[in-house]
Amino acid sequence: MPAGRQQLAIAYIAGTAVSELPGDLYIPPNALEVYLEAFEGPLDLLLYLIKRQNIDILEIDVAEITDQYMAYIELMQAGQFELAAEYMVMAAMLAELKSRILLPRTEDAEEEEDDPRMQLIRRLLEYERYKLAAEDLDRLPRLDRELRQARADPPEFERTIPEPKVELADLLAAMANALRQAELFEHHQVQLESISTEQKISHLLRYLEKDRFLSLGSFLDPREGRLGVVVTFLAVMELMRNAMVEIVQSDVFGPIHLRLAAGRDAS
Amino acid sequence: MNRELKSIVEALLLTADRALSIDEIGAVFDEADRPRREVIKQTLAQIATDCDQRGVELKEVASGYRLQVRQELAGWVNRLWEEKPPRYTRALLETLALIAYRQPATRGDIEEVRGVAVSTSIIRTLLDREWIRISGHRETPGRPELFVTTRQFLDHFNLKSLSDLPPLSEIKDLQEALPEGPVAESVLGLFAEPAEKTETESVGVDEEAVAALPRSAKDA
Amino acid sequence: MNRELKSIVEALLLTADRALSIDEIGAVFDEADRPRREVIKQTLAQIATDCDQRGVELKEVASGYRLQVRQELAGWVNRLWEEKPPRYTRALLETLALIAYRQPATRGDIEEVRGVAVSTSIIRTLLDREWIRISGHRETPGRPELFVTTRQFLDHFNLKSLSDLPPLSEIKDLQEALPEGPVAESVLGLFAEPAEKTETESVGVDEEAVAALPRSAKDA
Repeated sequence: MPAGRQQLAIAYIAGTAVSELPGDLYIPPNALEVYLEAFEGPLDLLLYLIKRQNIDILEIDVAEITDQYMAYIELMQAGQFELAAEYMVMAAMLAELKSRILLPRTEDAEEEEDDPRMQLIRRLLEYERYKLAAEDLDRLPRLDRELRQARADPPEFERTIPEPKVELADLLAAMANALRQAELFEHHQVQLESISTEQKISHLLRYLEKDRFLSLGSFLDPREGRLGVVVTFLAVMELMRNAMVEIVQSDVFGPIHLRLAAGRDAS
Repeated sequence: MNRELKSIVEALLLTADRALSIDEIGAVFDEADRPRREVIKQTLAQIATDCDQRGVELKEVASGYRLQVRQELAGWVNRLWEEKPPRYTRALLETLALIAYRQPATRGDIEEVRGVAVSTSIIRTLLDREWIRISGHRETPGRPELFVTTRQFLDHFNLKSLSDLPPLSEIKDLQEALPEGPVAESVLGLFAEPAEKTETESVGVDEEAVAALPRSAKDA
Repeated sequence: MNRELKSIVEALLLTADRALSIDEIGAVFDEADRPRREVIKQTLAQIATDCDQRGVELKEVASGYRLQVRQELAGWVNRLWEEKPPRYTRALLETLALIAYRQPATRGDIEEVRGVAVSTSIIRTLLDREWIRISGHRETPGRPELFVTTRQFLDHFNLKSLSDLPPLSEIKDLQEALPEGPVAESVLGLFAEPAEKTETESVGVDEEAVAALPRSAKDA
């Protein structure tokens, strides 16, 4: 047993004492997995955060929700839990939304229609509708659960239920279908392959140490698609937060350049 | 004859293992003897009445009529079966709900609302169960498959038609509902340390709390 | 209470796929509420009397009691099967096709392609029909069973040998020749409802997907 305060159990998870916290975490990683599995995606997580505060979706405070969402994402990432790409996309969207809200608003943006929260609220409401619909569906009585088809045995000696007929063409059509679906399946797997923020961070650091001053655009790989942009962005944010890089942008909407923070030169 | 017809129809319903339409019942008779549809309907009505005092009921679902054990007896009947009825994941039910209410729907349509990728195994499971089928392709790039629900889906969920589905909650009129005024308050750093967020540190999803959430969008 | 008991017993008899003994019926009840054997016997006698005017009768066989369609109605019941023979699900046909083309194949091999679990009942049906058999076990953890097709399979599909199965590249043409064709509609039963062609055009196979077919199937 290690000596010192590490020895103290901080929590008991499923009867096992947890004595060491992963970093600044208060949630043991295995609990995190359970936690994340409980959600059906970023919208579901957001909905939970909103409902937990007992506020109406229409009254969400984007800044507050964004912070909470980010906090969860961070906790999950710190737990070495590979987050589905969709959580990252939502993180980026929230960050963008929050920044738009914080920016001074122009005249025509005063109109409610341009309320930047609108799109998010709409998505949340729409998702909630179907989430509830799914619950309603699940409550319907269904065959083999609340309902059973009543059946009596056919008369004893006359039982001539024919075997189902199958033609070769049916079999081949089934084969074509199975393979076509398999193809889609594999395709989908590739799409889902995630780009981890951690990989991105080390990639960024490697290049910055070599070249010192690079535009953000030069890190983007078109092959990685939108997810690549999001992850790169998150990686930069993470590096900024840890004061490992500095960002230079000379004009509004001008190119963003990165360099290692002072005192962070190649060791 | 009438009593005999009733016996025949009852025997058919009890051996078919699925719901039978009036036409399917009629098809069992030679053309010369075939009872008119109204007569079959009357016979079915008579069977339904006979069932009043019994453990089974006659139910009309999408594919036709079936005799089924009354719902309130499910507890007793299920004890005969060791196998528990299958439970479906929320992901599967949400996907099914989206197809049911929005049909025809593509995978993309579903992903757009749910905010996550639809797993292939969910689609396959729904196809295998014959609750959904591919009705064609949308003529957009990629020609995605269009999914619709089937009659078997309605049968399984004890429904006669799609209009019997529980009503989908209305979307609030956002223009009216949105409060006016500034929306941004705190100027917290984007990636601020979750230091004081005691609330967010609680472990796990409180199932009960989630279940008890107000169904704010449901009140329409 | 008596009527309720009768309903429960009737429901049990109409859902069990076997004859039920008096003890089995009693076992459904909690010990405290369990009716005495004589009471269950009386209830069964009552059910038998009720059936007098109906299409079913209560039969006592060696292992217990069961409700059975009356002998004189056998002709009608058989007509029902003649009119609409039972059919196999698409999941079963795909499983069979995959075994035929990839044999010897394990359940895992099939699941890998289909993306969903292969149900035990499908394998059992195929084994019962003697279209597949177990040829051995793969020497991997768990030693999964290896399935191959049988002589009867070849006979049924009128094939001399497996090499008579058309190459996968030809399957594409078949699909195109039968857009929502009779195969899909009547046999696979995927299209239980008449397809609505509102947004839809063809149900053909995606060109690219087909081009990739042989690759994914042949490397087994």
